[in-house]
Amino acid sequence: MSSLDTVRDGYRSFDEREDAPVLKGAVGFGLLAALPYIIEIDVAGMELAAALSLKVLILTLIYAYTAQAWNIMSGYTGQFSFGHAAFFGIGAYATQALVVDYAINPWFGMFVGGGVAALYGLLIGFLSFRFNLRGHYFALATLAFAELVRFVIVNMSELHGANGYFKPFPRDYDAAYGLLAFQFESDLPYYYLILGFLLVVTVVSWAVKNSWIGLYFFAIREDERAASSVGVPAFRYKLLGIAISAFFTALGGAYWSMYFNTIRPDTVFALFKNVELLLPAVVGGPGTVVGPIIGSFIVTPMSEIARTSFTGINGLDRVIYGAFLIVIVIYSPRGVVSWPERGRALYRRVRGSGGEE
Amino acid sequence: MALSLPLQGGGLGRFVDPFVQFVIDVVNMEAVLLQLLVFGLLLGGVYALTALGLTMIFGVMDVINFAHGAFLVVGMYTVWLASTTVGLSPFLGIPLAAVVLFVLGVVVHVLTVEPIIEAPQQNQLIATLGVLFIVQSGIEILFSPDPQQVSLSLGSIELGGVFVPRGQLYALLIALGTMLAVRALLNRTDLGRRIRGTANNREGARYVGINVPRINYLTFGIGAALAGIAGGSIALFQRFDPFTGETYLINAFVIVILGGLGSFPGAFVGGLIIGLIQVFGGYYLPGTTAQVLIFLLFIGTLLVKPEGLFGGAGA
Amino acid sequence: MLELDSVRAGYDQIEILHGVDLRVDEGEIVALIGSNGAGKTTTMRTICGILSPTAGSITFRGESIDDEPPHDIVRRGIVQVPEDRDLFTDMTVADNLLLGAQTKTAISNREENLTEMYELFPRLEERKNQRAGTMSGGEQQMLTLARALMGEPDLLILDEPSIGLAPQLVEEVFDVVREVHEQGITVLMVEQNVQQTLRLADRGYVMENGRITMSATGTALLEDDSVIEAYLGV
Amino acid sequence: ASDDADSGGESTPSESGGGDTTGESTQTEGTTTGSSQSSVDEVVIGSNHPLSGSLAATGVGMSNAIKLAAMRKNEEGGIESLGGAQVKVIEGDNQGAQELGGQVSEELLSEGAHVLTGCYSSPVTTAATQVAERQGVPFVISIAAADNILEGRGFDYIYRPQPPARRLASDYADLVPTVIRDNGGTVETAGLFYINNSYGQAIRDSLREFLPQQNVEIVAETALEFGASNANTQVSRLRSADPDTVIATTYVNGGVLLAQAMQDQSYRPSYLSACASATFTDDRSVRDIGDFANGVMDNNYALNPTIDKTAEVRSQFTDNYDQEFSASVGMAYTAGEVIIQAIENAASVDPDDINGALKELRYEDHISAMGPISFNDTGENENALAPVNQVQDLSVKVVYPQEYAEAQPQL
Amino acid sequence: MAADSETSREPTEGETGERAGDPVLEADGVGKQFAGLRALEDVDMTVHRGEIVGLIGPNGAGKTTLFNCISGTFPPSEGRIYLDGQEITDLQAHQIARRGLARTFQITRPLEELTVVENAMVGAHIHTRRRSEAREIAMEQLAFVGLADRADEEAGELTVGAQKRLELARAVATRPTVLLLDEIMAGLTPSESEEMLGLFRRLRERGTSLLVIEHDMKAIMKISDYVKVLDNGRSIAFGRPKTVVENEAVIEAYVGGTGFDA
Ligand SMILES: Nc1ncnc2c1ncn2[C@@H]1O[C@H](COP(=O)(O)OP(=O)(O)OP(=O)(O)O)[C@@H](O)[C@H]1O
Ligand SMILES: Nc1ncnc2c1ncn2[C@@H]1O[C@H](COP(=O)(O)OP(=O)(O)OP(=O)(O)O)[C@@H](O)[C@H]1O
Ligand SMILES: CC(C)C[C@H](N)C(=O)O
Ligand SMILES: [Mg+2]
Ligand SMILES: [Mg+2]
Repeated sequence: MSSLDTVRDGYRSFDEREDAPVLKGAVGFGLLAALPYIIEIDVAGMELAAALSLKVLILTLIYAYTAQAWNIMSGYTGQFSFGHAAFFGIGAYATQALVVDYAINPWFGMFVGGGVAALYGLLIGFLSFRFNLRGHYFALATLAFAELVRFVIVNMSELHGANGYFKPFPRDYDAAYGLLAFQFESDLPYYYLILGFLLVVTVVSWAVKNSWIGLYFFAIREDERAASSVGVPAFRYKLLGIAISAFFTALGGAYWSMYFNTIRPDTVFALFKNVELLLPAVVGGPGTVVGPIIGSFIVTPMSEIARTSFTGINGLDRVIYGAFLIVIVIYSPRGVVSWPERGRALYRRVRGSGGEE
Repeated sequence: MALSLPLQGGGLGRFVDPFVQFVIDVVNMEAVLLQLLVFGLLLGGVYALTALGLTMIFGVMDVINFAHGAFLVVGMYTVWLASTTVGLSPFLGIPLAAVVLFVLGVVVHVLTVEPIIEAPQQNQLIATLGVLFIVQSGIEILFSPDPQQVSLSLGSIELGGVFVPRGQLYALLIALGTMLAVRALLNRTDLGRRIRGTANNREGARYVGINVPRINYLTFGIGAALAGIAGGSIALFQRFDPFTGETYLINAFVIVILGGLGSFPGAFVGGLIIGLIQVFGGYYLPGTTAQVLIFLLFIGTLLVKPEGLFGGAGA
Repeated sequence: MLELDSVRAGYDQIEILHGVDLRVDEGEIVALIGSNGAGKTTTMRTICGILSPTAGSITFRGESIDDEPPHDIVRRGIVQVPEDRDLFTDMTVADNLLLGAQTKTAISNREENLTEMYELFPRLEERKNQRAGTMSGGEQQMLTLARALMGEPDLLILDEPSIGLAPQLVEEVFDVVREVHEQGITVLMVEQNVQQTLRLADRGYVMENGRITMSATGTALLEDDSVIEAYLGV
Repeated sequence: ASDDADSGGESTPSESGGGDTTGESTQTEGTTTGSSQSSVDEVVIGSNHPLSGSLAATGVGMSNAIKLAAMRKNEEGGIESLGGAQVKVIEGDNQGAQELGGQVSEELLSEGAHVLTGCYSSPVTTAATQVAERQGVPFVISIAAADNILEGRGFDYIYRPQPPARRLASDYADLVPTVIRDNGGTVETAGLFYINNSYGQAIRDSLREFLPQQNVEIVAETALEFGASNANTQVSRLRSADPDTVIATTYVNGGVLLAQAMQDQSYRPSYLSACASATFTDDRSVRDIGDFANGVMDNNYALNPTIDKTAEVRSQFTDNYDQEFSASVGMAYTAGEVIIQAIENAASVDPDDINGALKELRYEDHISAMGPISFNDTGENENALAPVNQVQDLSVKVVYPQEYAEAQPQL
Repeated sequence: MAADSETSREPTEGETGERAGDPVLEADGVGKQFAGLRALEDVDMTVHRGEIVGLIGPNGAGKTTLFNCISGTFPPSEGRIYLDGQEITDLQAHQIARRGLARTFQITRPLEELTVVENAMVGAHIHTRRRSEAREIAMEQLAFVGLADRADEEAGELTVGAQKRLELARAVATRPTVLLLDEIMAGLTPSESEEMLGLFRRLRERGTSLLVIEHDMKAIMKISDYVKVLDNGRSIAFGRPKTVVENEAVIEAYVGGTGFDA
């Protein structure tokens, strides 16, 4: 017990160091960087890669990324968006439409998408927050805004209607495979690219959280009226939140569109895309910086493993996955990140009552 | 005097022409308008029906219930199964579906919603999403993904050139009757008051001595039973597969908010409005632009009157 | 009538009550006083089953009620005016009152009781269709008390019933307590209005840091130096 | 097909086809036997289809059809040119989700597939073929209608026996009006009823192009949302435009809704027809619709009713899988046979060899109603055809062109 | 019923001279209409620099509503409000806060999942964007209200009494010129109330003017320089505490038959 205490004390004193978060982040991202190699390590004849392919890892990071972006707005300010597919899809569409129809480099298209999404976010925010939409009303309004874009695009032949876009080859826009083209011939570079995206959004998220902006966001989440009464311009900060979040979500959509091969309104604006984008954050712990990442590492591989392991009976994987979702939220209603704390509390209680008896 | 416009005007015309055409048709007093009106109301009845259960669980009880679509489907399969296996008349299958769904609703509630009823609401969204997956794929495993139908051809009534499909007419009547019954339950009975009170403040309900867990599962069960009635009625005239429910889900949410959270007459009227837009929009507008109109209307309503058409309480 | 025997209770991780002993006899008015955060509200919540004790026992009329859910405890005749009111804020004043009656007898006498409440608090009748959440602070407090009385309790638990009331109404609340008591209802109350409370109460308890530190008749406590110093000001 | 039989002996291709890796592995382990090629005792086909989700009804049947093709080959003694190697089919479920299209392909490859097939839904197929192309593994599309899967992609490994959307539409325009006119009818105007997704819109766009060339004017277009509950409005619209023919382009359910709404409004155009609609070539949905379906002409890929093999395969399929052998399922079966034949011809499991064989392939002994299957540079089947089917007495019959017709068109 | 101690916005009966500083908060003819209810009608009032003004009146008189109008929670239906001579009638709550007016809520509104010190920091950030500075300011104010040792607890776990002190700390952290306190002493024991009064005095020494709603007449009498009485949405009296308690209208409307010293 005492040695355990030393470890704990050591950890605590580490925790109090100023640069602790930076160090922890470095370790965490270092681990993620090594992951493609770790999964290949042969442990007693079993590779992790059998269950966790590089593709799955990429998908995991994509959703970690989008959940992180969602979290900046919905986790921090408490304005639960159920329509982030709008931003995701706008990012994807801007990138593809520009590269396919005008041979404009996808990197450029990505930022155009980010900008357009941020503007659309501001519009949604301006309308909704002006009229004080909250809770369910706001969530469903965002969903409506997302579905709106979907149906507009489906019926717009200028944007290829329901057919969507087909990712061109790099040569189609005068590029060669590589970073500049945003296209690679194998998955590994895609992995590091999305890891880079994730790093950026995580740093932004962390910086926001640890500045006055973060505190204002949280104050708004807890009680907007109380916050306003001590000078928090809630309206403006909510707009800021949605704009940042929309911008980064759109970049995620751009990446998605470059990694997968086609986009259609029915995929990038899909109803369940809205769920997929936020699920990791909710499972991991909304309002925290590591929550979305951890959440994605739980949710995404789980859905993949279920899909690849229960192939005998069609649909069984979804039953398993559904049950898994239920169990997860029932046992960690505040997100998986609350587990250590709850564990500690349990430990304290066990030790506390044991000590007195 | 057959005024009409050429098909497919380019540019802005494609948005303006339909309205011009509509005005022309009104001026001409085209018979088709009456037919469209009838179809709109009937389709609206179907939508209203699908929204009633959600009004209970989402509107009154404040649980974001994604499993609602799956509940509808269970209702459809109940009617189908009862009629194909034991030959029960589909009409009698509807009350049976209500009972089955009530039980299913209680089970789902006790296992998945009650444990996290105090937790942040997004958790309920995810838990019920899990239920949606389980039920949907469960049905798929049991009965294959193939579409099924209750063999019952109800045909339609013709009134002076206007056709009224019987199946949907029944659905509309069932929607109306159910709506009135549930509204009376909520506003006129003690149980209804307890349901509203518990939904409003669970802690307060405990203090006054309401059996809160019981009211919760009753409310959820009733909501699910309403979905059963809806699903069962739809099975009278439409084919379905395990995934049919998804298509009703979003419109049901839209209707619940449009009509005002927790308002049953609101849900009814909301359903009719959506039906009318879809029919008239589908007729005059290209592609499926009508759905764009629906979302615009929805957003507009939220902004101007967030409490919905029939909502009393503020947002 | 009600007996707490070394009751321990608290929230998630923290224990607040470290063994509370307390007794209320039939027909008494018992007061519980103590400084902020002493655990008074926690005690009241534990009695009503909102919190469940981790140790110790609570008996009501000789039967254990520790493990009972709140609605069964109400059925036994214990009704509380909670400190944070917990009104049905989106419902009308009238609905709030009607919801106060949950036991069979309370429901059968609902109409008369309603009239009585309206007589007692005319403001409530005046505003019976107003949403409870938009009532002023004091009005809400009246409503909470009236709602509890609609439940026809045998043991009425009041957690700071006079908070936020104008002096006039504070008087009225004490009158109501007195009146209710005369009708045979037993009362357990927490109040910061210490002087008035102790004057009214048959007996009083003083609570500090989750423990009962003193217990005596109301008047005896009123004369106790430590009580005077701690709760009655200089 | 037969000309390869001789050359596909025991020894020839194995060394050349094995490539470096096979060569190495043979050397390290293979000291006991000289016939290293016999280590190929099975060839693996990866089937990438929607086995769950809303497209599963057909997807499962299609995947089963591939398995049946393999089973029949194995019963005949396996791949002759590989010394009787057995054909094994491994399945992956893409759930009809685009993201999974590529991923399932990769999974199948890592599980040892030598060649791939799929995917029914066009967007999923797009993603799946991309992976195959990148990895240099042949992919024979079972069904996917979108033109742009192959169009302008410069693919080298992807093949499509089935007619794509453009071909479906042009065949419609070429054939259906002809049938009507040949039988004394007139068709000058048409109304389109299509499902509002990529497949429906692709067909619509092509019909807009080809119908006027056959002097048919489109006077109404009306779309159905995926999962819509009824088609009343759409039918009202068609009814008031009153075209000579209504052309439906839908999944199974959409056509049923159309028939239902038409019946509810006592409306039926002179010629109810369909272009590439799944409804009117599916026995079950035709039965579900009932008499109203009789007479509907649908041009879609079809089974060839004039040969015995079709009936044989059909009954084998229904016995084994308890499912309908619809045109779509039959098309997938053909894709399976195409793959098997290519392997037979290649006498190798090396992807490039199989690919070479596919390029050279000319496959006649199939059960689809079209000429010999052989692929052009882009990978499309040069002889792909969507003949005209007609529902007669509640069963689907090919009625035109004459060479595949099992019955005469009835107007 | 005429409001006899008050005829206009200008204080009468020679009080003008006594009111020390210049007016910092002025309400001019403020009215508020709810759906079917006139909650405030033509209310005038002023608070001068360095004053503590008590605001009393029966339940439902409109006191909290007046606070809401002043602090920008909702705009008044009529009338104007000035802070430091500048009109703030139509400004929003956060703008008003930034101009130097802070308030507490009768029904407490802690930022529940934030810690105690973070609650106060939200107020402090009005002056600085740096977290460390905000934390310093916040800790000072927590020490001031006696919550320093609970700085890292979650605000939602505090008792109502402690939440009231937290509200005070959060409001004071904005360093307001005018502070509106809504029944901040309700629920405190008499000795705790006594401490609170000490805080009021120290706030005044720092130059903050206070407008205080309380039902505890003893405390009001003790602390207020002036007392304003509302009844039924109208102003019925204004003046020195002593004169106000003797006012018959006030006794009838507010105190009731028993008189003060209960
Ligand atoms: N929900 C909660 N979670 C954790 N701790 C809590 C919670 N509610 C109260 N507490 C803590 O419990 C202790 C006792 O609180 P309680 O409300 O019983 O005090 P009280 O005597 O009623 O005080 P007051 O006079 O202020 O009402 C306090 O320290 C408080 O911080
Ligand atoms: N949103 C609202 N809608 C309708 N009536 C309201 C609303 N808000 C307040 N009222 C009413 O306005 C009147 C004044 O309320 P206010 O809260 O200002 O009273 P108060 O003087 O603060 O009383 P208390 O001392 O009880 O807190 C009350 O009768 C109240 O019911
Ligand atoms: C039904 C088929 C002809 C078309 C197929 N569903 C596709 O999307 O490509
Ligand atoms: Mg208390
Ligand atoms: Mg008040």
